[in-house]
Amino acid sequence: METLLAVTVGILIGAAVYLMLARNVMRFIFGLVLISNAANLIIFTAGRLTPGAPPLIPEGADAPADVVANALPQALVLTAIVIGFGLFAFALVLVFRAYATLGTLESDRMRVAEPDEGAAP
Amino acid sequence: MAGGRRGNGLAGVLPIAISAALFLYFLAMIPDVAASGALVIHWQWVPSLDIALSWRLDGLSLTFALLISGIGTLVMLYSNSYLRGHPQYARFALFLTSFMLAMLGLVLSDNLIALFVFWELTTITSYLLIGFGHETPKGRRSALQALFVTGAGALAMLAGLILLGRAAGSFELSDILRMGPEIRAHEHYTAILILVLAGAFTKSAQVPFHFWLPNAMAAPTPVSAFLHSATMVKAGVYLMARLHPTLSGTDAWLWSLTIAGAVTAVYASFKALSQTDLKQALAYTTLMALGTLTLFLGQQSGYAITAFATFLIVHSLYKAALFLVVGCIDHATGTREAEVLGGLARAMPITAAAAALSALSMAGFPPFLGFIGKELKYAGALAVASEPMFVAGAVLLSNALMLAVAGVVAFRPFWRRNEQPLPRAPHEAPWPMLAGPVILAILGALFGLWPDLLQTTLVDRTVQAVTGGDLEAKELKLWAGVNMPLILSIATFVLGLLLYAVHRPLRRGLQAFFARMISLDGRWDGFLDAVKGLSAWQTRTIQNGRLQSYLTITFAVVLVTLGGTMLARQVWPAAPEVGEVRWSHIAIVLLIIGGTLLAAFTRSRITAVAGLGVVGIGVAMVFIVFGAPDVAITQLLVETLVVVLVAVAMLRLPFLDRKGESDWRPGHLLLGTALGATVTAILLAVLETPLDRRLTDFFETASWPEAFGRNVVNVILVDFRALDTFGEIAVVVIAALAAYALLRTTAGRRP
Amino acid sequence: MKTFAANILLTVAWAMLMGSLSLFTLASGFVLGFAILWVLQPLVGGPDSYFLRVWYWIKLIVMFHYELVVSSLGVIWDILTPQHLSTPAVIDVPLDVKSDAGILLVTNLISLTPGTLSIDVSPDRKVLRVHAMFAEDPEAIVHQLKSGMERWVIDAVEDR
Amino acid sequence: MSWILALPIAVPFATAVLAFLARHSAAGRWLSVAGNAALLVAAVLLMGTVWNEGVIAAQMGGWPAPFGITLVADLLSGVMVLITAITGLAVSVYALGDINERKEYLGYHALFNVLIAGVCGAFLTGDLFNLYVWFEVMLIASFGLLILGGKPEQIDGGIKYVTLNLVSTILFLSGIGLLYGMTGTLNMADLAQAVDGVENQGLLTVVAMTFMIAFGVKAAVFPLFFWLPAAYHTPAFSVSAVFAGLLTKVGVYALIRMFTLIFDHDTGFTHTILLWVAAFTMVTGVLGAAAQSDFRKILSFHIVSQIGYMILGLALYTPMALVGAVFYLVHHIVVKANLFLIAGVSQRITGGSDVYRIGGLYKSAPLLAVLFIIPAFSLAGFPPLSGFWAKYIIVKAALEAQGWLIAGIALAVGLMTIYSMTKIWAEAFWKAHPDGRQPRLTDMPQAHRRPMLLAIGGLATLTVIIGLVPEPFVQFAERAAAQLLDPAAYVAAVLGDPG
Amino acid sequence: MTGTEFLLICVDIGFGLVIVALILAFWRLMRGPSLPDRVVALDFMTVAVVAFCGLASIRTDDRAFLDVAVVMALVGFLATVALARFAERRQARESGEEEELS
Amino acid sequence: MTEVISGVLILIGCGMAVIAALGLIRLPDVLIRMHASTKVGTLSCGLTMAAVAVHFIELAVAVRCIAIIVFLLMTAPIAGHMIGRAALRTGVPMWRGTPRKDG
Amino acid sequence: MRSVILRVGTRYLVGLLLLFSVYMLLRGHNQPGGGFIGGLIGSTGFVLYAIGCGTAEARAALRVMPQSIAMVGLGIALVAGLIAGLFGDAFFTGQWLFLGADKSDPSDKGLPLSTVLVFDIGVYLVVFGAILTLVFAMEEEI
Ligand code: NA
Ligand code: NA
Repeated sequence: METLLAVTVGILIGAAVYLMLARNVMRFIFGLVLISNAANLIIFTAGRLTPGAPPLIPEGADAPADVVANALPQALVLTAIVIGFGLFAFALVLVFRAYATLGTLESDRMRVAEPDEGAAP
Repeated sequence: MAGGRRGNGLAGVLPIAISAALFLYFLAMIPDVAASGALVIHWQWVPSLDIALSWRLDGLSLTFALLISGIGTLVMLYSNSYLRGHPQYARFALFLTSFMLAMLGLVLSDNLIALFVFWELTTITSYLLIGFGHETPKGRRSALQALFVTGAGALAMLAGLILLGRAAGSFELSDILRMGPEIRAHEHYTAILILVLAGAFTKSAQVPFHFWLPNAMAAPTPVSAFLHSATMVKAGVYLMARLHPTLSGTDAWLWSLTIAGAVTAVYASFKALSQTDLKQALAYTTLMALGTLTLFLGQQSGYAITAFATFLIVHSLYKAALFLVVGCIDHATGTREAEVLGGLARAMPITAAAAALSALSMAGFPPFLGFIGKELKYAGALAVASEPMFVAGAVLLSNALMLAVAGVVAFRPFWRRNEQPLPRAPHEAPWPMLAGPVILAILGALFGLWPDLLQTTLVDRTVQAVTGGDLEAKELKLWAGVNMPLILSIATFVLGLLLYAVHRPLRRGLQAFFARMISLDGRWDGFLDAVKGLSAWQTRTIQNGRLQSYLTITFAVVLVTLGGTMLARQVWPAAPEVGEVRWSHIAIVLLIIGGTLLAAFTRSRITAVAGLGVVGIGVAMVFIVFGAPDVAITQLLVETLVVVLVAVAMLRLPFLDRKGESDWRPGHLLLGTALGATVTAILLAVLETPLDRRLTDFFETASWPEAFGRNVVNVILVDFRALDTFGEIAVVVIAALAAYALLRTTAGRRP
Repeated sequence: MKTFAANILLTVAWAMLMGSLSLFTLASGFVLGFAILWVLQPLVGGPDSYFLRVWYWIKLIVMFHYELVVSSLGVIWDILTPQHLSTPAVIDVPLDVKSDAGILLVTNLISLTPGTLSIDVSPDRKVLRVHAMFAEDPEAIVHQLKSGMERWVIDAVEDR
Repeated sequence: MSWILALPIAVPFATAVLAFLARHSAAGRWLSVAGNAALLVAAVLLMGTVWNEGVIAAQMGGWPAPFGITLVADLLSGVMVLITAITGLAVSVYALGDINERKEYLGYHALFNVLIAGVCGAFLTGDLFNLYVWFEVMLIASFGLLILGGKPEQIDGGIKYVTLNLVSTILFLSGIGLLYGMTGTLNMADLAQAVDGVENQGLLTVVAMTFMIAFGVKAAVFPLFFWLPAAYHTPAFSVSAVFAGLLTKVGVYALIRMFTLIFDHDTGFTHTILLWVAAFTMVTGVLGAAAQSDFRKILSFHIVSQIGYMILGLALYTPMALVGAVFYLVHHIVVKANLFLIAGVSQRITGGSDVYRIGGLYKSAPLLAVLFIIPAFSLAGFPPLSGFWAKYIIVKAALEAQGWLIAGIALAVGLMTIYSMTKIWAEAFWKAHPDGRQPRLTDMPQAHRRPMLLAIGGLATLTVIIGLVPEPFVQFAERAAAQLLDPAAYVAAVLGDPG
Repeated sequence: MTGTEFLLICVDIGFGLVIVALILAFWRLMRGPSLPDRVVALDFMTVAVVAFCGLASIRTDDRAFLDVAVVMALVGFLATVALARFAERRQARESGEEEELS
Repeated sequence: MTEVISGVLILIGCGMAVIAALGLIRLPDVLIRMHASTKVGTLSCGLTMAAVAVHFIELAVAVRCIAIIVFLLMTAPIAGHMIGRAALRTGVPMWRGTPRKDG
Repeated sequence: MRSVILRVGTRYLVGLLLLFSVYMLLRGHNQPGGGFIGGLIGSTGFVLYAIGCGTAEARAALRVMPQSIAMVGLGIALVAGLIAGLFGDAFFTGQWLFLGADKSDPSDKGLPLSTVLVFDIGVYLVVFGAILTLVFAMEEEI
């Protein structure tokens, strides 16, 4: 399964890169969601996979009885998901606002900060 | 420029007082130096870098110090009248005084790096002084040119000084000057020499780095008198003289200095004669002098070095005087044009007298110091080890031209018949402006008559310093008998007077000639344009304002770097071990991949969002299957919010593609695929290594007994790694604030 | 009164969620429920009495499940058979039920029974628009809904 | 002891919370100033402790390393925190005159102080994932500050800034995942030891490269710097000053930390790449500046160029070179932040930012001219200002390492820096204003002028002090570099002495 | 065959069926053709995941996954509502001029 | 015994999920498909939850299962109503001319 | 435009979601849940409210500006970390108080009150406030 997930990560990244390179920045946002998932899966997979058993300590025990899933990557992924959401939300609002302000979502027509010297303003 | 009613107040007086006090101090040091040879004081500055404020007062530095502070005093005095009531006089005085102090620091430093510090300070202050006429484009251009050319040399020199210090094991001149043989044998000697000379030649305006100096005449005349005759331009000469004991004596040294000096001297002399602006003419004669001094420093003979020492003083005296005289003329008449000026002797008798004395010294007539200097020059030239006739010829030619220029600059404006009306009726300058030229001119005569005065106080010790004590100074005397130098002197007079007689047609010819020659000054603008062009091209190419291009480069860098490193370090995952795979797992993975591809290739926004939702659900299922309920819950909630937010945002956003356009980009797909494959390979390779689980083991065992929580993930979040979580919620808060601010700033919104 | 009832309900729900009926959970549940209801104050309507309607509720629940299972089979049959049997139509049903809870229950229950799907309620709350899968006779469906599902709901929740 | 390390993070956060809750009144901005002053006190205490006691570490939550999160300060961290506090205080004072009430209402002070907190956190943390978190804190706060005002160029610049930085963030996160997968630990001191036990050292190099790129984007090195010149000229001046001073330096800091402490196993490969990166960064940055005419665009490209010097210090990887890198970091933060602050005053009184369309400052605002020329010439590397020593040490290190070409490039870039600085000087200061305006400092209301000039003057004074009395700073940098090259003390402080 | 074995087989079959259902729904999601079609498909998928979670909790004998199911049941609907509203309002805005490209 | 009951419930529930999904594929227009997904989907989910409750026989689990079912019963129709309304208002093509009233 | 059904349904769902969110918050230390999850669920309640009944009503029900809630949450989390200083412990060291614990029985810890819980409450408020800040602002744009 780890192999499968590694391949999945690759596909997620490939698609994300393809999306992020699009002219329309909305596609960048879509790519961002995909690549964040890929990064989370990298961490999760790198912590190795344990089917089943969540890292919970049963009542009456001091530690998990059997082998349970690696808790640390889970905590990291959880943190990364929330941070990723914050970043995503800002990026989305930025794109939204960019359309309201610049009138386009196509990045090659966003030339206010770095005007094209050849073109008329 | 002048004419203000107000005086300059403290800003006018203080610089005079400072420089006079310094001059007197150095004067008082003459006996000590004469007695001991060199005084060295050591102050700590940056011991970690072997940089000290250590001072060295020997003949060479004392000569320079006296010239700097002495001429400085007179120039300060002069300036106070010349720029009387100027609104920016305080700044001017500050810059000029700072310059003088920097120059003194330069010649007195015993530490190479400290010397460099002062060197650069003279660069900065002279930049500010040349840019005194900052509101004209020419003034700004000249200032930049001077700064850029000398700055470039200085940076090269810095490298040279660092290498020199490394080779010598010390930055102290006291040490370095004793290590000539070792340095000359060092593997980096050639590099050191080239780099140091780069600094010296640019600062001293040796051809082909000369073109900034005439332009620097944009500065007020007292500045020119001080910086561009007596002091700053001689910093390069000083450095060559200073390092003479260490670096000289090789063919490389000999030929680079001799050729540069000779070419500069001859070229500058012709150039001087071709000028009609008196100040420009003087500027080129300064070049000529610098060339001559360089030429002598190339040699090893006692004559050459004595000639250097003498001519250094001679030139400073008469050139400063003449600059100040030209300033008086300009001040009085409003013009510096040689063809306009004439008959000023009657209106400005004192100025005329000072000009005449200085011009005679410059022309090398006896009994002025200039004559002795010239004699020594010839003696020095003839003592040159190889090709003496070449050197002597160059000196002869430049001396004759100089004589003619002296006539043009200091004789004709005063004594020829006035042909054209002057912009203003001439009048004698006030005494503070006259003091300088007069005193300097008289000194020129005085030293000519009593050369011993100079010989014992300065020249001997200077020669000793320059030669490292190897050679004795030759005697300075007006009459040395009939010898080869005397014959050459006479030839100079004849040739010079001849040239003066035909100087006007000759000037026209020269002007025509130089007009056809490559003008480095003209090339300067071309150079700057080329720099601008290159940088503009680079900006268009790299920083082109196109996000797509930025991102493509960034991802390509990631691919090339990671892929390249894998190739370079032979990193490959072994054949992937499929292991125990359940088909339900495969199905989840297929779901994720399906959602991914859907999101990537659909042209419909809502389909893309749905695809993302599927990916989110699939990833959540991975978390469920592999025992991460907390993560799965969070993932699902976040995914939901993502969909909600996108659905809200898209109400106001346009379609992904314009009508009839497709977004098919095979190149980007290839890049993405390659990158994805690379990451997969790396991840597989990582998964082949064993995982150290000691952190997790600790968390599992400590979670309940020590942190009182049964959900290990949550305990990690709020206790073991609470700081992470704290930073994370800060991200969330700030993301919300930032987004809110973005939505609520009203500026720039389109209707 | 209705608010109080809702508060009690929330308290009990809380205690169940916490899995214990200690004094602390009840107290905390009450406080929490109070806080939530306070937040929702603008939304909670007029007085109502709950406790007299247990019978109607039970009836409603039983009848709903019966309807659910029976009519699901019709849909499943249509899915699994090769040809489509349905005769779909959008039908307007006049509404008698007035209260929020009533409308919600009616529309939800209609939606949950296969074959009918509540699509919209007119802004004046007088008309319910329903999509019916087997609507050869729209009048019959209107009648069936009004006398069945809506009747049960009105009995269960409305004051009359 | 542990609180000395925690305070530089806690104080700005507390400031942010309080200033935000007081955003409706003037109290917000004074809270921000007071908070930054308190941070400065904390930073001085920290610095003093590190100087006297060597590397110090504190286990957050009381959990021993490598299990919990460790905060750790060696001299480099200490000085970075100190300089952050100084910059923070200067900019918060400057903001009294620069930031309008609308921006304050929208949370300027909260964003700013959280940014400072993030920067301090990044400098102090000894945990790789925690470093990621602080990077994100900084990043998101910088996003907010960047777009505050909502002008079209801010939005446009923001798009590029955000997208490119997000890519780097993801790469960083992935790198952490991979490194964790190989070593099983996140504590940086622990990692320093764990990487030695990794069998596949080639793979370690590959993973190291992900960090190099991720931090390379943050540090704005060639060819990953696009986001910086695209955005840094757009926000409020206080904002761009703190960006210019601090943000890229965190990337440089992270590169230094990672490639001295953890990834020192293959310097022949990694540091050679860094060397080339440094060379191209210096050159492209300085050439980029030559093409610009906007005050802040020129300065922005110079950030890129100067980053090259710092990377060069790391790439040469000799004691002297690291001394240079540390010195350069400190010097550059002070100088570059100040130049952006000065650009703000210039814009206020000349009414423009394109240097060809403004002028007259030298004549009618001489105080500003003095205040400009100090950092400008320091940046250009003129002695005896701080930039000279920075450049000198780096060049010396390059020459000592026989890097003739790189030393030559470093010097040539210095020359081009002179060119750019004098362009600003000649156009904005010397030249008369094309509209005949006489831009005077008194054109600004006193309530704005005083704090703004106070901030600028304070930073300029610091530049001069570093320039004139470099010895303590050099000594300091030497000790800091020695710590970097021999991480034993760092590791011992974090993981505890074996005895 | 013991009851436990039977249950495990049933759970495994159940997993398979749910995933088949998910994939079928995904097919509808991909095909559309209308926006509401896709929303319906996504909505169904969230419900299927609730069932998946239930199966997971039986399979692993761990109640934790029920919490996932509860959350999913609660909020999955939110996404559907948002998307449905999007579908409806977008059309209102663009007055039926353009159908979403697909 | 409980195993058998819950096993059967699972089989029926998940089978219905597949049928509902098939309905999504097979049925002719969006409103008709919703009949399949909304209620058959809910029913299948409810059956699975019942299986869980039976399997654990535990109050806390049962409460959660009931909660899930109640949540679904509350939300699924509302979601269906939103989608159906959107489909109707945006004029999604209907199979075999489902009669429409404009309003 | 507004849907009567959604509006009515929302009134019942919001209460449930809020209740459930607090439940998830408080049990998080021992079972899946915690501040993030709780805050996310709580915010979805009000998001639904905003979608169903409009932002104005949702804001009115909330009474406080959501960004202030988030900031206060951050402050609470910070205080939870700082409290350790009063007891001479490092930043973010959990401080525990077991109400009614049975000293003789180590498994009976009574009712645990801790700075860790306070911290998690801060997390809850942050997530709750931040998401509502975002969603409300976005909703008001359309
Ligand atoms: Na190491
Ligand atoms: Na949790």
